[in-house]
Amino acid sequence: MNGLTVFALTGVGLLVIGLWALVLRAHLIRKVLALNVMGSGVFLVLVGAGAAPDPVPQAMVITGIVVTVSATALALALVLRIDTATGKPTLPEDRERDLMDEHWQ
Amino acid sequence: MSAGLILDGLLAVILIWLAWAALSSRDLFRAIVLFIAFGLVLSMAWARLGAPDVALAEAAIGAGLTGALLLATWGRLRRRRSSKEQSQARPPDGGDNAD
Amino acid sequence: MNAWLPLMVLASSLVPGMIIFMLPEKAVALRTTLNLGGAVLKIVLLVLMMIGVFHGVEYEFRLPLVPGLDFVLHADALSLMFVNLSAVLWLATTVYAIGYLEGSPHRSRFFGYFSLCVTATVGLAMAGNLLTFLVFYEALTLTTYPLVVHRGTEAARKAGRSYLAHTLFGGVLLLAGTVWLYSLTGTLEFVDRGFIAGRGIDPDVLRMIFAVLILGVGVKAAILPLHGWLPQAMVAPAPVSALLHAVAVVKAGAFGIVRIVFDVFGVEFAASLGVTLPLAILAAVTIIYASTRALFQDDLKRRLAFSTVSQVSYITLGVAIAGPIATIGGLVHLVHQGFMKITLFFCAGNFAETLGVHKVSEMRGIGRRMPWTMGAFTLAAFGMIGAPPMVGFISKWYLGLGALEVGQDWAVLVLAGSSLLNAAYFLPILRTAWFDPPPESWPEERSFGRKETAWALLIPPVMTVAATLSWGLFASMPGTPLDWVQFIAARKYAP
Amino acid sequence: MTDWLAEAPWMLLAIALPLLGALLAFLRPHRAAMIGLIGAFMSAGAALAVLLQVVFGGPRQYEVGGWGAPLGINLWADGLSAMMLAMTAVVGTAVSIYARVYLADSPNKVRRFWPLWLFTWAALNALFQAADVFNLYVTLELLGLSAVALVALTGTGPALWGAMRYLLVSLLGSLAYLVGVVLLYHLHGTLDLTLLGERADGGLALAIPLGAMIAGLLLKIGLFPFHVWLPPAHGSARAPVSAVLSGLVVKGAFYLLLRLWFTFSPEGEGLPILLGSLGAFAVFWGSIQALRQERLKLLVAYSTVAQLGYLFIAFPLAGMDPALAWGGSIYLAVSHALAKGAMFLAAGSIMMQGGHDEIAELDRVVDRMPLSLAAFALAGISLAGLPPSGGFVGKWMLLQSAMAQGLWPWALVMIVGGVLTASYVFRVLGFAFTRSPHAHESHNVPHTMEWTALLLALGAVLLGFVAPWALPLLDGVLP
Amino acid sequence: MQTERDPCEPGVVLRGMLAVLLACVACGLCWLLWSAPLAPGLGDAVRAASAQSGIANPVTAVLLDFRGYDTLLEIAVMTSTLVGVWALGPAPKLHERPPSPVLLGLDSALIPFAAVICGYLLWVGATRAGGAFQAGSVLAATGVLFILSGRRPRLGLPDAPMRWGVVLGLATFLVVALAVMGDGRQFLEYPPGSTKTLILVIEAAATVSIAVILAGLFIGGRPDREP
Repeated sequence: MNGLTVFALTGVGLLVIGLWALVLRAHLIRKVLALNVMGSGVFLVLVGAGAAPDPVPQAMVITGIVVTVSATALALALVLRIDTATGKPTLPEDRERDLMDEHWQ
Repeated sequence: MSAGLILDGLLAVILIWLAWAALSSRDLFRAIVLFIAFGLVLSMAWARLGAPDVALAEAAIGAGLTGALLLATWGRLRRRRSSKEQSQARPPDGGDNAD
Repeated sequence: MNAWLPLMVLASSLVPGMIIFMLPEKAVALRTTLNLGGAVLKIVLLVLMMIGVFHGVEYEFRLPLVPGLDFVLHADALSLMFVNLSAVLWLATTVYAIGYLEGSPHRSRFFGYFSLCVTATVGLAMAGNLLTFLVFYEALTLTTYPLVVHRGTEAARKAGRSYLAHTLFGGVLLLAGTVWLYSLTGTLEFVDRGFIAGRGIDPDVLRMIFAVLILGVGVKAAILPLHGWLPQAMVAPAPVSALLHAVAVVKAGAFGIVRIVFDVFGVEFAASLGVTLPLAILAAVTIIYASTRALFQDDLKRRLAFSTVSQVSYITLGVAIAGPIATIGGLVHLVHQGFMKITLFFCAGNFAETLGVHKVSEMRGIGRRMPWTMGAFTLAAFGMIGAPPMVGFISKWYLGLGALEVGQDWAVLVLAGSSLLNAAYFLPILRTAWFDPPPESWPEERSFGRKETAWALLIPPVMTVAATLSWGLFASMPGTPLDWVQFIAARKYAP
Repeated sequence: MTDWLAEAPWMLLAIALPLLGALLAFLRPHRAAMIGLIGAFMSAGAALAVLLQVVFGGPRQYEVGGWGAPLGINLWADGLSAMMLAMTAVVGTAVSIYARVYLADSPNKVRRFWPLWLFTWAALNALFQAADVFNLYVTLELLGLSAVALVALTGTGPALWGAMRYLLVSLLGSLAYLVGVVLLYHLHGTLDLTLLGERADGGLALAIPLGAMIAGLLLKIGLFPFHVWLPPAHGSARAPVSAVLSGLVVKGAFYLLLRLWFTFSPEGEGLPILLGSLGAFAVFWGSIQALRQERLKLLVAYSTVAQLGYLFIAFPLAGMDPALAWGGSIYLAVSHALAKGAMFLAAGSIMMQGGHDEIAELDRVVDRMPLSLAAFALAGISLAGLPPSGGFVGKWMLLQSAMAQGLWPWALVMIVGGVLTASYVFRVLGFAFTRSPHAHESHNVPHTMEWTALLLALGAVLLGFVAPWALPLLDGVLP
Repeated sequence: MQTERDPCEPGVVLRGMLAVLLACVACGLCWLLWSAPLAPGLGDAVRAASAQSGIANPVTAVLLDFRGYDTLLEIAVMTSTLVGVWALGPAPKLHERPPSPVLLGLDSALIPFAAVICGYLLWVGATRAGGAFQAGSVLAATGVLFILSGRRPRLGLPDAPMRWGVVLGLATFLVVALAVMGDGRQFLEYPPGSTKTLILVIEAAATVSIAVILAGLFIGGRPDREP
């Protein structure tokens, strides 16, 4: 039985894209987006690889989605505070980098 | 080559494209909107995978709430830019609740 | 009871130390009582223990520590010798320190660490295996560090750093050697004539282990080239120098060498490995080198420090010559040198405290100002030189005989040469102290009425030097260190 | 009555009680400190009860919901879990008592701290007892998110940066771990660790999922070269928080790594040597960085990087006598938890007293707060592996197993690392004993804080004497 | 981003290494999924068990019965996140100015969608034992959109009720889970027969909490009128 279905493949692709962006983007919101994309990728592999619909992975994915949104909320709140305290929504090492946001042009 | 498979392939391509576009667009707002769209398409993918519950959760939480959070943060960041008090002037340790 | 007595010996200084830490600076009386009480109690316990050992009682305390290894406190003849030395000198030094530090700040801290330091020394003396020895060896390093940096000056911090750099390096070597040995033998218990012989371990490995272990303890014994910390540590208060140099640290190192040679390797086996001769030569070099360095020190304490470096190596030499008689000489010097050198440091402290005299060049005519102190100094100095009938002579006599006995005649030359050097750096002091006219005014003089100095400062050196004198005169009597040492040495060689 | 006590479901209570405590503390902000302290004591009690159950009754399994694996979720408490629970209980109690006083002057922080701290504690207890890989993922997330929030509590810019980086790393780590979980489920159709251990057989089919999980956990542990996030986060947090992070939270990830390793016992020489070398690098790099730090808390944080490195030296040594190497590593982890906790608490007191933590400006702190300095020194002794401390026992076992196998490089790493540790600890002590030219403000510090740190440090030293009783706990666990 | 980049942008080397790493990851995963034989999974077991436990929707059965413990911890995650967000400081002011047309546009685009989801959920709830997360999140989503669209200019959240709302879900879950213990039943082991009711109770509470928590997360800080 072959687990490499279309959606599993997509999931792997999303994982890769997300990781790429997570490392290379400077703007923290973009890093958060990247993590979300990665998460979706993993979930796709989880549900997509199985042949017959299996409730256990589905439940796991729902749990995962909820955990991800919580993490995202915390991250975004942190981004706001960082911007307030330090003036830029980035980590210290990225402060000089191109934030890819028209408000920083 | 069934219609279902074609639909799956289409969804897959759209997903990859949306993800890439969202993560590499120069305009943050556009990136966020693309991400929301990504979430919605993803929920269709869940439906295709016979997981309606996941599809619902994805649409409501993954796309809806995450999108709202992102947009709100984006809006607040932007409002801080436009507002006159220059937050850059503040020292890096004037924490919000540094007591 | 037999298991708890060693523990009580430890506690007799540990518990007072702990309490003293908690005492406020003001509580002088209580602190003094605790100090002296603990010191006296320890001696009483030791007397009990010696009687027991004479009647063949086994005193041993065991506690499993690491898988397969115990924490062992054991009282055998050798350890009792060292314990007694430390206990008695601790009492003397405590009395002295009480007088010396009168009115100076942070005394609670000082006496607290002081007691811990003695606890470590005693534990090290009673260690029943190499692991326990290691434990107390490191504990000694840690407890003496605060004493070295006690003054809190920049110089003190530097001295403390160099002291740590040396001793921790030694500790690490000791640890490595110990683990290595354990991974080969599976035991670390001290036994007469060693536990290594006849296990069929590759002799080259054993030689390496021996080197590592000896270097590890050699740091504290201030063997060349690891002696650098000792002169620097002179910044510490005089009682500390006295204790460090006479007993605690350097003697711990020397004692460690004794343990390793006799009770880990076994002296004959070590000799058969051919590791003792290099050790003897190293000791000889140290003796000559340090004596020469001492010649050129004008700072009294530094001169004494270098003299310590050379004198301690007598012990190593006696051990490394690997003959019964030389062993007697080395071991007995452990005691003799302790008493003599502590006297010298007490006296040096008195000069500094009473007259502000720190340099040899300032000591002109000091003998007339402080006859008792200087008298004690003189006797101790003669002992160091090895002039009969002082105890130093006995040590050197046995060392020489022992060297001849095993045909190591060169050692006799070393002894003679070092005696000359000793004379060369002590006699000028005596001459200028007794025969030169005193200056109009001393650097910073404190008046003690008609006494030459405070009783607490005067009595300890007089007592210690009196002890050495008596042992010198009645060397052959039972109960002297010599007598005890002969009893020990007999058991370290195959009958 | 006693039977009821002995048979009570302590495993569950160790998880449920801190959760309830957190909820109550959140619900009643004004009483947060009192509620939190009570909750802390109850959690500690439950954890110690589990320890007793395991000591006297052997390993225990608990089927949540009564379904049992593979359908349901199992809890599993063996010697290792019990040891970790007890460690958390001891450090957690000390931290709670300390924080009660430390935060007293900033009510704003008190309300935030207690719920988050109890959530963290619940996550740790759940993690140490979970026997289901996905459940472990959820506990990891709970642990990571509440820990991040605790770091952000400081509120200053650097702290927020530290928290953000920590959050990103922690999420990435969890995702990598989740990838492993997904693959394992698809390959073996179960999530239960025991079943997976039975079904999984070597080869790439095991290597890839396990690799993903291990990589994620290494990120969370902060092993060199993934340590970049650790010092800023641990260094900028409040003292009790730093103690929790350095002492306990990283240990959670390390425990999970060990658990996976013991369950799947991957064959092959490469990975252990790789992990060991990373550990060795961590020891050197962390120690050298610690030596170069100007600020006390950063020094302690870098020392965490170094000490975590030691734990990994067990991997290449476990070949001949596994019990010796693993025992040493675990014992080292436990004593590090106590020692590092004490060290951060002491550093916090010193910081509060002088209003700064410049090492060169400690200015005879030994006169002003001997207890805290004693705590720092004792903790340092344990970290440096000087006898007779818990750290000594751990390093002795590792050293012995290295030398017994003639693996000299590892022995050398440990010896040199010990020297480096001692030198940065004593660098601090040296400055603490000497006078600095500048004048400093001086606030007085509640004795409770000083004593808590001191007792914790004493615990780290006394661990050196209980090894013969503690190590047998691991008998059934180690491969 | 193909414009000329300034020196502090990650260089080609880093990108290259990252690309190689990612390629390896992708190949590894794909190879494994392609080659390794997949295990059947737990689907059948779940259906069998959920039939007798009387919950039609297997996913709900897994979420709240078989793996209820996961869900419990997951709600704990949400709660702790909210506590964490509140710990960061007071909520940023919402809408000092009339909302941006963007938000209004998005809002008008999404509200019907949310309505659709709601309806679908209700319909689902009739046939199966509906999903707490979906319901709760949709509730929250609509609330959020309401806030977003700026039709309520100043949003002053009462603190105490909100705290209760936050705690309710996890508290109920814990209490039920602990309450069912006794006469030999385990934590979360529902007494036979009462499974459905208990799950409904938990779900109801969870829905409220999830809605409140998600809305709170959206607000992004603790309420201004906090005691």
